[in-house]
Amino acid sequence: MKVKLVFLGRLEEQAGYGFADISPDSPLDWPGLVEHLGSELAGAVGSEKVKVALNGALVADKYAITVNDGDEIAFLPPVSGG
Amino acid sequence: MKVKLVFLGRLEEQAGYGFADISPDSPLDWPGLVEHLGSELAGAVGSEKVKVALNGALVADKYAITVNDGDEIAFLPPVSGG
Amino acid sequence: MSDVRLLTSSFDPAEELRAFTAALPMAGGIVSFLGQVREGGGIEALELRHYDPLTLPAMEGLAARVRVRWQLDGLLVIHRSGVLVPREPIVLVAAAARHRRDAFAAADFAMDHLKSESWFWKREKVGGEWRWIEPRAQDFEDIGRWR
Amino acid sequence: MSDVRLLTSSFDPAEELRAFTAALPMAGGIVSFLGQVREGGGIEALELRHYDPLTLPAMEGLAARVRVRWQLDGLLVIHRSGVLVPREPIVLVAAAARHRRDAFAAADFAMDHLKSESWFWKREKVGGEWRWIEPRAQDFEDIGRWR
Repeated sequence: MKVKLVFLGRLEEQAGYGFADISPDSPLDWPGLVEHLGSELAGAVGSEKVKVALNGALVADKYAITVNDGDEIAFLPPVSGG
Repeated sequence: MKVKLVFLGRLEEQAGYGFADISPDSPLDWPGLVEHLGSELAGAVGSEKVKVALNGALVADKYAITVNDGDEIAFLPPVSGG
Repeated sequence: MSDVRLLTSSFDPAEELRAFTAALPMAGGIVSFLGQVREGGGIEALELRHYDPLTLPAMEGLAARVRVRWQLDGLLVIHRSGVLVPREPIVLVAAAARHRRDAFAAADFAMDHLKSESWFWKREKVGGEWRWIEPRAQDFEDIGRWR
Repeated sequence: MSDVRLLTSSFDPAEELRAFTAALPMAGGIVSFLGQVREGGGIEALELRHYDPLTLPAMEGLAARVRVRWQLDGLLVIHRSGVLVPREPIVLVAAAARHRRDAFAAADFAMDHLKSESWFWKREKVGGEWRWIEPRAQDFEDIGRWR
């Protein structure tokens, strides 16, 4: 299966890219998802301050998501003020 | 001597004119001034709500003014809101 | 920079705002209020009368008070006098500031005081008849917020 | 009438306000906020990034909340995304209402929420280096006023 990851704001800088496709063998839960990220990025997206959108919809509890084939997961750090 | 009277807002309508010159024989105090107005207008300008400017400067206590030759007295009803 | 004007003929609020903004490149935020003669309600015209020796000096005094109270980069106050028809602009206030809150508060304060304390007498023409507009209780409430 | 736009190229705030006002002849008052990229402080450019599936829908949702909360004749919300240079407009909010207080409050509320809750990530270029702009404590205070 194929899953698209999207990194916004400074997470893009940390990831080194804005988008990435991963190809897991089966649906992923949160721990399974972050395993596909480098350890620094995994730590960053794990922060309570980083929100997650699944197929363009904000999820209430990112730790409870299930990611299926064709899904798009966006990692959203706090928005900038000013 | 000559004194110019200016009526603003609805006082102009009550007076029937916006400006008037009066020619008193000697300096006027407040009662002397209002004697030059018709009784309806005298009542209207006597209201606490009507302010007075002497030569373009708002006076703190209109009842205490003295009007001299060449002065301009403006009668200012409450300004409109909205 | 304060720009305070009492005009006896029509003005273009969009162009005034453009010029005001262009002159203040260091301001992050500009809040403006535009009041226009409303269309509808049978109002054919609005007349604003002023008293030359008092009206503009009082507007300038208000602008000075606003500048003391908030940190602004610029303040614009334009008010019409004379006879206006529906859709014509009556008043434009704009406050430019580094901080958004200052710009909002300054424009809001300036409008409350222009409406309730400045030396304008207004009448409106409805069905061919002119009638004077009285002070409104709302305006005194608005101004009371700043005391 | 609500007009909510997310733009990726520059716009002319004066013309937008002119068109907005012309379309609302029954509104007595129009309050606007214009945010522009400040000149000075060594800032060479500002970049706003957004996330397509969320950013515009959230702006539209905010506009709907504003319309429920205040009696408005019209609401305009324009926000830029992309790379901007000093003096370029970032955001324009305008609220038209019969009553001045509604227009001020609606524009103020919309700006506080656009600043602190809308899905934009900003970075600025200073001395050739890009740096991300973090959330500001002031923005949370601003938004707290409405709760």
